[in-house]
Formats: sequence, structure tokens, C-alpha cells
Amino acid sequence: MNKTPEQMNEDLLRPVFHTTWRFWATVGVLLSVIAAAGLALSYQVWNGIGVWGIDRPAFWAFDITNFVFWIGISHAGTLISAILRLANATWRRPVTRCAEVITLWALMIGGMFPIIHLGRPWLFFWLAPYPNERGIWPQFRSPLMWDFFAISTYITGSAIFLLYPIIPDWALVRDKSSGWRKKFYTVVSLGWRGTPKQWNRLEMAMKIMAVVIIPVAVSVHSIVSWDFAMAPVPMWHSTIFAPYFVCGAIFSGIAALIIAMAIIRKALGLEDYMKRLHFENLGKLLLVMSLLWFYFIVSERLTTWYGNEPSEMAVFWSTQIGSFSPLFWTMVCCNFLIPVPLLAIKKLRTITGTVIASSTIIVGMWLERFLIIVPSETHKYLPYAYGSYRPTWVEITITAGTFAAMMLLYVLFAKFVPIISIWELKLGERKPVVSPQLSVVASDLPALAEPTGLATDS
Amino acid sequence: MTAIYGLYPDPGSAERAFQSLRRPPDGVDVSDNDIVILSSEPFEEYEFGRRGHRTVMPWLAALGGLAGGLLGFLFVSYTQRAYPLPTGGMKIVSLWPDGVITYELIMLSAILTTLVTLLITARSPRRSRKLYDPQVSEGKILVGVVNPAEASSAGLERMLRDAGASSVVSCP
Amino acid sequence: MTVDLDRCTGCEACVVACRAENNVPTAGPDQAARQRAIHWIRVERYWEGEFPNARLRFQPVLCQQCDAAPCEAVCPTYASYQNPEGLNAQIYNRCVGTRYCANACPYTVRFFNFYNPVWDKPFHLQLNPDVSVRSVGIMEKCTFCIQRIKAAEIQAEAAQRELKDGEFNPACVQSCPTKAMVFGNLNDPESEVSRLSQSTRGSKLLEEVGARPKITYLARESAPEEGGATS
Amino acid sequence: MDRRDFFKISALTGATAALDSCGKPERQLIRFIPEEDLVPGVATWKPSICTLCPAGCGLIVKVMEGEAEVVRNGKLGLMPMGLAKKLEGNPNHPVNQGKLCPRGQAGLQLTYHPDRIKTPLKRSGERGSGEFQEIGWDEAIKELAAQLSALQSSQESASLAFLTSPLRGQRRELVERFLAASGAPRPTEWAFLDDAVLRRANQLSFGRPQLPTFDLAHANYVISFGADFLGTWNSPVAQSIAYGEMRQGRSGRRAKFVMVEPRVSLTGANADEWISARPGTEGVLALGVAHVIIGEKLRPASGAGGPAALIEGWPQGLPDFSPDLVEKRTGVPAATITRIAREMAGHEPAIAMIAGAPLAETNGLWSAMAVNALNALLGSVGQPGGVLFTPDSAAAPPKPSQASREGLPQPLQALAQQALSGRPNPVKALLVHDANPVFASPPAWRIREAIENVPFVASLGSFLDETSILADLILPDHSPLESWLDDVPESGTMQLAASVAPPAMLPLHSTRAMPDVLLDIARQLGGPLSAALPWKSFDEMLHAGFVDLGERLGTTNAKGADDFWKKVQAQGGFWATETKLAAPKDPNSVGRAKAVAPSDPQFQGDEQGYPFYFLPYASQMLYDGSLAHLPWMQETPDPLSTAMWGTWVEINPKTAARLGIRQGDLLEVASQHGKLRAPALIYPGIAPDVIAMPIGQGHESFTRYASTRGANPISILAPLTEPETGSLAWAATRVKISRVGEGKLTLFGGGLSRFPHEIETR
Repeated sequence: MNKTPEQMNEDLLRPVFHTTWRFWATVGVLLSVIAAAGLALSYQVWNGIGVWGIDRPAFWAFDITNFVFWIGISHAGTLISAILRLANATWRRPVTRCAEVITLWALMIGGMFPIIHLGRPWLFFWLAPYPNERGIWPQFRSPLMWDFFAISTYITGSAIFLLYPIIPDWALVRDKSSGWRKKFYTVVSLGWRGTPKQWNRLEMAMKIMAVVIIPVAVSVHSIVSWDFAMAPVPMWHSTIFAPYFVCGAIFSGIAALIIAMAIIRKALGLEDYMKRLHFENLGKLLLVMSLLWFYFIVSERLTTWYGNEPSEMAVFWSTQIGSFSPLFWTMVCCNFLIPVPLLAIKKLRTITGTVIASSTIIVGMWLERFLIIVPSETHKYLPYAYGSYRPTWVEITITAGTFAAMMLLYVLFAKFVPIISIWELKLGERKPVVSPQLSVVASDLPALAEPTGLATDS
Repeated sequence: MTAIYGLYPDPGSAERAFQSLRRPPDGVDVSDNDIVILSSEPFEEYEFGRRGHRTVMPWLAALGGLAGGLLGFLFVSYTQRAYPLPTGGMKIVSLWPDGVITYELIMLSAILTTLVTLLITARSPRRSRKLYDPQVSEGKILVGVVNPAEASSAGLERMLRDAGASSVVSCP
Repeated sequence: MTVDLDRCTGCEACVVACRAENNVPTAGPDQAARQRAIHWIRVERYWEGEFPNARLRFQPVLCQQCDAAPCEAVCPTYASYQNPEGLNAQIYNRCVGTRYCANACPYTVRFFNFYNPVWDKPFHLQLNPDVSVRSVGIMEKCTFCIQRIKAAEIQAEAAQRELKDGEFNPACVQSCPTKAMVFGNLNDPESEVSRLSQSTRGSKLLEEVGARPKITYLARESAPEEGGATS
Repeated sequence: MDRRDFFKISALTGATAALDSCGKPERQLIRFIPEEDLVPGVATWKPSICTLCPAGCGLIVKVMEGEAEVVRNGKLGLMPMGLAKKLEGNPNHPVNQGKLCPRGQAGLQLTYHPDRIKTPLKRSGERGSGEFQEIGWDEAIKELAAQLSALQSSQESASLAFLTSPLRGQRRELVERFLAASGAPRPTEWAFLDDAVLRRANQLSFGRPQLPTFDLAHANYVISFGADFLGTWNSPVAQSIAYGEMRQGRSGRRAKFVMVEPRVSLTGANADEWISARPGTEGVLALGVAHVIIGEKLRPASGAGGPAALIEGWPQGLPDFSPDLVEKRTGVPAATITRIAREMAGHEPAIAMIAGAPLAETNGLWSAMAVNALNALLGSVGQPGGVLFTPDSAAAPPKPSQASREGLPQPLQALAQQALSGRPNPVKALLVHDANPVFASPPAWRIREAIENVPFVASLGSFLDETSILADLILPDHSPLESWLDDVPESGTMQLAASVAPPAMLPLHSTRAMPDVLLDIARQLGGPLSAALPWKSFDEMLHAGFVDLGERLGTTNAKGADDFWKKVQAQGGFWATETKLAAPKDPNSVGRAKAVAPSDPQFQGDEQGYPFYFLPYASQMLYDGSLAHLPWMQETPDPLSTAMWGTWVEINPKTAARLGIRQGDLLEVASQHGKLRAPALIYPGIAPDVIAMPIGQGHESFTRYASTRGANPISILAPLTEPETGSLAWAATRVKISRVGEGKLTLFGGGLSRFPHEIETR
């Protein structure tokens, strides 16, 4: 791309400074959806969780499905951007921030469900370890407590990881803005000036974070999977779950990222920054994950089928040919049959192509979470205790609300923060210079007359 | 505080200014600590961009992680002993689950240590704080000296200009 | 506890007795249709074969009071834990309603209060004062009538004597007409329940899951086609 | 479901008294002084008697202090009183020995039922409209007395009819005396599941008009022809206790149990072998077995004695009942018949029992006698491990009835005829007590019209059911726990037993026990009535009766009378401790020697038009429908179908597949006498040509829990009867079925078999 730093500033700061009617319209629509979900939620808290469709034995359904789904989505950002940073993939620069934001918001939304799905949500704080009048600490053997720690770690890490590279950009906004914005950004940019030391520490911190956040991300979704794997329930109690979930998480994460980028790109007119190249590369990643996902589900199903353990087979058949089979095969189409050709054939791996693939994958992955949870619950060991599940409007509204919330938070973020990391972008645009000597040569030949430049530490 | 600095359009000239400031001609004396460099992006590949490079941040992070993990484990096992309730036929202090929590706490404290280290180290030294020029945000690189000696200020200005500054500012 | 499947006739006296003793709420037709009826003990029935050789087997299923109970370890608030006597206790006041225990339970014997229970007046007068009523969002399950256990222990203590075997029984055991259920102290080798649990007909429900249940099921026998009584 | 309700409940139960929220109506009520001394939190156990079925089990009631809203001299207020909390079997009672069936457990809810009639009611709207106005007791009694004295003064006492569920003990005595003294005919007793046929058969065969008691505990072989003796028939608890012993009570010995019925019942589910014989041919099968036993000389034909003398062709060795012929008629393989015969003969003592559907055929009496003969042949009558009779229960009701009059009382359908036709004399006044014939009789009998045809109808029931809603005057009865009770178990024990129990708790509402109402009326009317019923209250009558019994049995004398009376009250009854087995009398003494010719069962509906036998059966939870108003019974899953809160139609899987019927489809079941709709339930244990349906649901009006729920199989039954006893042949209807849409079936249980996925993968 051939954009001067000034142009970049101009393009990327525009969304921050100028607010169009489209912004307000979007916010309005999203807010109304969220309000509906809020009402549904309060209705639930007031009357009891019975207003959901959950029953015995399907004690978990949409609630935990959404939980797992959103935590999965959260693996879009931090993990991917961390990997790309460590791999020093130069094309990452316009992508990373979009990605990291998804993580933060998705975590917040997902992390909400363990609370609102409680039978007595007003007592959620009993899960937190603090000295209390009940004289009893939480049960650290419970995977739910692991969730509590893993998710809070991950959310802290991701927030910080996201914040670090924003600071210089906020400083930039500070210099460019006036009035309340000036005050606001002066505060949030933490007195950033850009001394080499600051830059160095910042980048060092980024490196450490990138190293730390990857194992955290992996652990988070492993633990989410252990919520199921630790319970002796047919098809839950499985060793493959942790990697299977992590894979699925990254899978759905990338899909979410692609969709987000496509929207941003159109909405904020950043066509020149997020180009087909990015979608293609992410598309390739997505393709890999799709194949990997398929590999996992095949190995899971195959081992189950060979094992032929009666209670597991009950679950197995209910998904293959039983009552859940329509959902199951839809999922296979959404996650594999449709995306793979779209992503594998170069002709189709366009922006539109990848976006279509991603959308089906989002649907497919939501179904996957659902199909992991409910069929096992409704087909436990004793056939007499078999059951079924049908959602009510409450759960559906709340689920819709989560998606709206995601978009709203995203829109607001793009309002207050340049959605592309400007300084990193500039850094990327600069011709990479390996050593100062060369740089001097490269920068200006006349200077050769002067010995000083060459004399430096040679 | 008084200061004198030049704004440079490109890293090359900034590098030259920096080099000249580090080896000032007679009559001009500049202490290394007084040299200030501000840029809107890191210039790792230039020497001026590598000032104050040495840091123990990774080690601190590692240490913080270990400390946090240790405390975490102690905390968890303490609470389990404090109100011992047998469940699931497991030991009161059962290592596998505690391990998971400990692991997460290691990571958390590593992250937080990093954050703290960053906030502290990135702001020192505090003496030259005030010196700033919004033009840095335009991509200009600021190379300057704070509290220059009266005598050498003229020399400094020349040096900065010779290095190819687009403008040289001196604030009284 | 031991359950003799050869004695059990599936009459469900135990089911109603439990309901009466433990203030189990009535879900009502609508909630029952949504699979929310609560029966701490249930008599499962399984068909085998087809007409004219169709056979039916009954199997009362209640909380198995497992030694390695999957429900306990997963509860974040210790609402479900193993009490000193080895029962899976459920502390209603600690329960926040994650419903994790119910999912972890291989026997699906845990029941959830999806709403606050209602008793059309004056049905509330029949509630047993010794058993607390469970509010919305709380998990409940068979307690082996712990209120009866405690009462008997207190009386024995007051009289400074040991509890006698069969001195008291949970509601289900007490009502069972065929004496299919026997309740007692497994730690006491002399007790009838200890003796029966050693029976060659004995087995545990879903032993393979490894929850180490405390209830022993005595298998149903079948008479040989030729010749009537087995002797 | 609002929080406050919960708070009230929990506060009242003392579970979470701290949560008690303020401003509740309770707080504004007056507080009465307790009428009994109570220790809060301490349970006292009081004896009582279960009245929900004719078994007559003894109860002990857990009574604890609680605060109830009660009406005292016209004011509503709160009173701390002893409240019944739990029913258990009376450990000392010879019938149920401390055990109790699910129905008995739920008896508690009769007392606390929200839809109980709380005060006397006078009809204010159209008949059947259910519009009543509350009146005081004095007015109610006066009203009823006026009606009766009007009849007397106009010499029309014969036009007074009394319709009741079968009565025993002093209640029967009271009613009989009341009617006799007022010149009215004997009470018409009605219960859908009556055993009149079996009683008659036993009278003919053994001279005992009584239900048998089986010594299962010592039997080595049991064959049951349709007798649901573990579920709903005769004395289920007593029989279950014995069954448990028969299975595992004797180390090393375990009796074989064979069930003969076209649809696996709760009892059949426990059988070692299930044989499906064509409905109505059970007697034939029994004689087939007898044929083999005689033929193979396993027992001497002559050994059968009296009972056999009543079976045509017995002396000739039952030529018409060779296994092959029997196979043709019953559909049971000849080989099986022979095998069963040998097994039975080889494992004495062996028991053959018959009840339920086989007796509800037009040839029921003959079938019963055939089985009796088989028992006699096996020599198990009056023997340990065989068929026994509770010591002469006729002697047991204290004071043999002075009022006992010749001739059987008028059967229900005859009464209906009389009410409709007015011949021989019109029915001017009808008293209904605890019977609901409008619900529980075939439509062809036109009971509803009959009752509507009676100028004055008074009900002594506790609930507004289909019958009492037609009444002009309702004098609500106490709940059993609030009343003085007595009972004389007809069977289920080998001891002479007469139970009695004082009220377990004070009445919650302003109700009055039926006997006391009759005594009040008698007092009001004076004359012969008050002479025949000299007692002030029912407990006085019981006192007198039991003291008299004690004296007659020599257990007490005039001096010890009061102690005796206290003792029997305390232990819940009187029972002779030593076991005396009552040997059956010689049937000829009953004066009937001529043998009965075998007759084929009649069915209404031809095989083409109505391809299925229709088999209604007593529901394990709702019994004959009289318990449908108890939420506990409604919500307890039926043991075999696991269904709650509704009815269903059981159909064989293959038949269903052939007709394209799936589980839960709404079916229309039509007979010549009507049709009903209910969801289909695929039922592996039923013959392909039989459709079964539980009795109990389908009430038009029976409290909030039962009204308009499910369908009533009785409403499509043909009015066929067993000719000699005139009791309803409720298993003699044929039906056709058709799928009419999607139905609603609420099941508690999921998978039908242990490994359902294997079916799924087929």
C-alpha cells in the first residue's frame, strides 16, 4: 500500500472523530434487541428459571451452549494475534486489533452465562473465593471454579494485551483532538510520549504477553471442555474433549474475526487497509481449522462407535439417526461440507467467499456446542430417565441479545479507539531496515560524505 | 525547564543528530541523560531507538508468575484444610484440581507483574517529562536536550540543524 | 440399603410414601408434561421381548448415596457433600443452582425446583415440619430420610443406648409391602443389610461408572420352565 | 408461583420461619384457644383405618401441632391443633402388618383437599349446574328431616332410597337400622369393582359368601386368572406381604407364579410365566388343567368334593376339556396346559385364583366356580398354603344385625329403573353416600336421568362429584381421619379382626360424620327411628358394639368393659390373636346341588365391526376413579405406562404398526354405546386383539385436579351383566379404534427397554 503516515492518520482517525447517522441507527437497533433480552432475563430471574425450556434431565441447554460458544469465539483474537505476532507475520498488522477486541467482548458475554444460568442468580458471588459469613470457601475441585479462575485470568490478560498497543494510538488521538476528547485521551494515553525506552518496554511487554496468553487461551477452553469431560456422562467423559474444544474455539473464532473485519471494512471504509490478502490468509487458516475440526469429530465418533458402549451408543444414534440427527447433519454441512470448497478453491476464496464460509461456520459451531451438551444429558445411562428438550422464547431472546451485545460493544469500541493499530501499521509500511549502516545508506546517500554515520560502532 | 530540540522528518537525520549529540564538539557539553528522543513509532534498527534497551522485564514476569503460583497453591490448599469437607471420595487437598487453579494463577500473576513493570519503568526518568511536541504525531522524530548549559545552547542549535532538522525549537 | 428385585412388585407405595414424608412438591399437569415432576424415588420398568413372551422388570431407583459421588466434586459451593455418616448430603441453603450435580449424576436422581413450589391451601397443612421446603432454583434429592435418622439417633443418645438395627426406616422402606427394601448400617457387620449386601444375587447399579454406590440390588430370580418352585 | 406463597408455606412449616413476611391474612385472623393439649414439634401416633378400598388396612397417623384456619361457631380463625402429617400401616393390624399401599399413603390428602365441601350446601341453581348456597347445619338437618317425615306421614317411606358404597361394620348396621325403622328398602350398594360374582361363587362352592384369603407365604405354586392381587384386588397389601415371603421368605424355596390375562397387569409383570388366554375363557382353561390332572391321575377326581359337584361333566373327567379342545377355545397351546397341570400337581400346596376381568364376563360365575373346583381338586382349600377364609366375618360386626332382612338389596340398575319408571313405586327421596354411580356405571343404565327424576336428592359426600352435584342438599361428611371409624376386614387375614379408631384429628371444616347425621335425623323424627337408634353419637354406638363383641367372644366381661374399649381404641381394633382357619362348609348345606352348564361369554359388538376386546382395568393409583381428585395419585406415574395426569389407550406394538398408530397419537375408541378419545400408548404386554384402558380419569366434575381430565372407559361400556348376580360385566364390550390426530401423553419414564438404541438402530 502506498499511504503516507498523514493519510493513515486521516483514514483511521476519521471513525473516531466523525459520527454519522448510521452509527446512531445501528446503536439504536442493537440497544432495542438488548433491551428485549434484558426484559426476558429479568422475567426469568423474577419467576424462576422454569421459564426456560430446560427440564429433567436436560438441565443445561441454551445457557451453557451460549457460554461455550462465546468463550470459543473469544479465541479469535488474542490467540490468533499472539500467534501472528510471534510468527512475525507482517500481514497481521491491520488484523490484530479487530481480533483482540472480539476476545474481550466475547469473554464478557460468555462469562455472563455461568451467572445468569444459576437457579438463584442473585447468589452468584458465592462462587467467588472470599472470606464470608458462611464460613465456607468454594469447592476448588469443581470445574466451575476452574472456569472462574481461567476466565478471569484470560479476560485480564486479553484486556491488557489489547490495551498495550492502543496507548500510542490514544496519544496520537490526543494530539489530534481538542475539547473533551483532548482531556479524555490525555488521561487514557497515560502520558505517552514515545521515548525509545517506552517503545522498547511496550514491545517487550507485548512479547511477554504474547508468550503468556497462548497457554492461557488453550487452558481456558480446555477447562471449559472439562466442565463436561469431568462428569461421568456418556460422550462427555472423553479425553479428546480438551483439544477438540480448543480446535473448535479457534475455528469459530477465526470465522467471527472474518465477519467482523468484513463489516468494519465496509462500515468504516477501510477497503485499502483490509484487503483480499487478509481475508485469503485468514481463509487458509480457517480451512485448516475446518479440516482439523472434521478430523476431531470423526475420531470422536469413530472411537465411540467401535467401543459400542451401550449408553454411549444411545447418545451416538440419537445424533446420527435419532431426534437430533437433523441438527447434527446441518452442523456437518455448516462446518465442513460448505466451507471447505469455498476456502480450498482459490477462485472462491474471495472476501465474499470467506465471509459466507464464516457465517455458516458460526451457525455450525453453535449447533456443535448444543449437540455436545443436550443429547448426552437426555440419554444418560438409565433409559427410563431419558428426556427431551425444547427451548422457550426466553432463552431464544437472551441468545439473540448476546449477539446484539457483541455488535454493540464492537461498534462502540470502534468509536473510541482506532480499529487498526496505527503505529504498528506505519511500522509495517516502513521498509524493513536491518542495520543502521544500511539504513543510513538507504536513507540518504549525501550523508556518506560525513564519516560520522559510518563510524558508528562498526 | 529549558530545552532545545530539533524535529526530524526521517530516522536517518535523527540518527545523525543523535550521534552528534553523543559526541559533542568542544565547548558544547551534553550529558547523555539529558538527551531526549521522541518518535511516533519505534525505531529498533537505529541506535537512537535502542536507548535504555536493557531490561529485566521477562525475569520479573517469570518471578512474579512463580510467586503468584506458590501463593495461589497455598491459598487453595489452606481453604481446603480450613473447612475440610470430603467430596467425591477425593482427598481433602487434591493435587490435580489445585494444580489447575495454581496454573491459572501463575499466568495471571505473570501478566500483572508485566503490567506493573511496564507502568513503572516506561515513565522514568521523570525529569524530562514536560518536553513534548504534538508534531511527533505527524511522524516527526524529536531529538533534543533538556536543561542545556547556557553556553552551549548556540552550539547545540547548530548541531541539531546540521543534522537535518526540519525545525529547531528552543523553549526557555 | 438393599433392594430385592425378586420381592419388588412395582406397586410404588415407596414413591408416594417418600412424597408424603419429604414435602416433595407436586408439579401439576403442565409442569409434569415438561418433564419437571419430582419423585425422589422412582420405580423404573423395562420391557423385554414381544407378545406373547413380553416380560417386564421393575427396578426402584433412588439416590445411591455413592462413596465416590460424581455429584459432590462438581458442586462449587459444597452444597452437595459427603456427610460423616457417608450419606450424600444436600445442603439446600448452600445451593445456588448450577445444576451441575444433576448432570454429573449417572442415575439422574437429582431434581431441580424450576419454580417456587405451591401447595393449594390447605394442602400446606400436611407438610412435614421435620423437612424443610425447597425454594426455586434449588437442587433436591433423596436423603435417606435423614430427619428420621437424626431423630432416632437423638432418642438413642437421650436413652444412652446404641441404635438397634431396623429401629427406624426411611419412609419408602417402612411402607414397602413386600419388604423388598432393607435399610440399615453397612458399617455394622451384624446388620441385616450388611448380610443381604453379601448375597450372591447382589450387584450394584451401573457399577461400571465407578461411583461406588451404597445400594445393593438383589437380582430377580426366574423359575425354570419345567417344574415350579426352585428348591 | 409467587414468592409470598412460598414464604407462607415455609413459615407455616416452620422450615424457614425467619422468612415469614408480614401483612399476610393469617395475621389478621382471630386466634382460637387450642381444644387439645399439644407439644409443638413432638409427633404422636394415633390409630386409624384406611377407607380407600375394601381391604380395610389399619393405619397409624403421625399427628403434629400446627396452625390451621378453622371455623368455630361461625367465625374463621387460626387454631393450633393436631394435624395429621403422615399415614403409616398399623404394625399390629393383622391385615397390613405395618405396611401400606400407594393409595393408602395418599389418603392424607382427602382431609386437606382444597375442594372439600366445607359446609352444608343447598342447591340454588339448576340441577347439575353446581350452584349451591352455604347453609348452617341446623337448617340442613331440619330440611332433610322435613323431607323424610313428609314421606312417613304420607305413608311413602318405601319411596326412600339409600345409595351407598359397600358398607361394613357398625356403619352398615346403622344404615340398615335407619332404613328398616323408617320403612325404607335396604340400601343399594354400588362400587364399580365389586366382587359380587366371586362372593356368590364362593357361597355356592364353599358356603362362604366372602372373598378368599390366600396363604401365599406357604404356597409353592400360584396361578392367577386375571386377579391383580398385588395391585388393586381384594387385600393388596396383605397379599403383597405374603408374596414377598413366597418369593424370598423361605430360603431355598421359591414358588412359581403363573399369570393368565390378555394384558400384563402390575401383578402379571411379577409372574414367572405370562399366559394370554382369550377373554372369557379362563374357566375353560382352569378345567383344561383339571382335565389333565384327573386324566393323569395326579389327583383323584372325587377329591374335589362339593365344589366339583357343581361343574357339569366333572364325574366323567371333563371330556369337553381335553387340552386340544381347550387350546381351540382359549388360544393357549395344549402343551402349555399339560405342563401347567403337571407343575401344579407336582408342587403342592398350589393356589388357583380368579378375579377381575374374567369375573366381569357374562359367564363369570361359572369361571369362578371352575377355578374353585380346581382348587378343591388340588386339595388346597382350607389348607396352609392354600385358599382360606377369614374367620366368619359375618359374626364379626359387633351385634349381629337385628335389622338384617331377607333378600338381597336392590341392585343399582334396578333402582334406576324404578326411579325412571315409577314402578313398583316412585322414588321420592334419595340419599347418596360416598358413591358415584353417575361416573361409574354404563350410560345405558341412565343413572343420571334416574337421579334427576327423583324429586329430592341429598348427598352425604365430601366432594362435588358427578353424582353429588345433582343433589338438592349436601351434608358434607368428615374426612376419614376426622371421623370415628370401624371396619371388619372381609379377607386378608386369618384372624378374626374388627378395627375401630377414634378421630385422629379435629375437623378442619364445619362438616359432620354421616352416622352422626343419621342419628340426628333419627332423633328429630323420633318414633321407631329413635327407638332403633338410641345412641347420642356414633362413638357411643361403637362403644356398645365392641363391648358386646368382647363379651360374646369372652375376651372381656361387664367389669372390664371400659378397659377393653380403651384397649381396642388404643391399638386400632380388636383381633383374636390365635389363628383359626375357617373350614368351608359343605356347599350342599347352602342348598344348591345342581351343576352349572358351561356357557360361552357374550360380547357386545360383532367381530367385524368391533375387532377389539375392550379391557378397562382398575388403575393402580386412581383405583376405580374415586381417588382421581388426589394430586399425589395424579402425579405418581402409573407403574407400567409411567403416565401421569391423564388416560391412555394401550395397544399392542404390532397392531399399532399395522394401523399406522404411533405413541401419543390421539385415538378414538368406539363401542356400540359411545366413543371416547385418548392418546395411544404402545404396550408390548398386551394381546394383539385387545385394547386396554385404565379406569379413573374422565371426570366431568370432581375437584380442580380431576375435572375434564382424560377419558372415562366406563362411559362406553355395554350394559351386559352376569345373569345370576346381576353385577356389571364390564369386560364384555368390543370396540373399534381409529387415529384422529395428535394426542398429549405425559410420561415420567423414557426408554421402554434397557437398551433402546438397539431398537433405534434396527
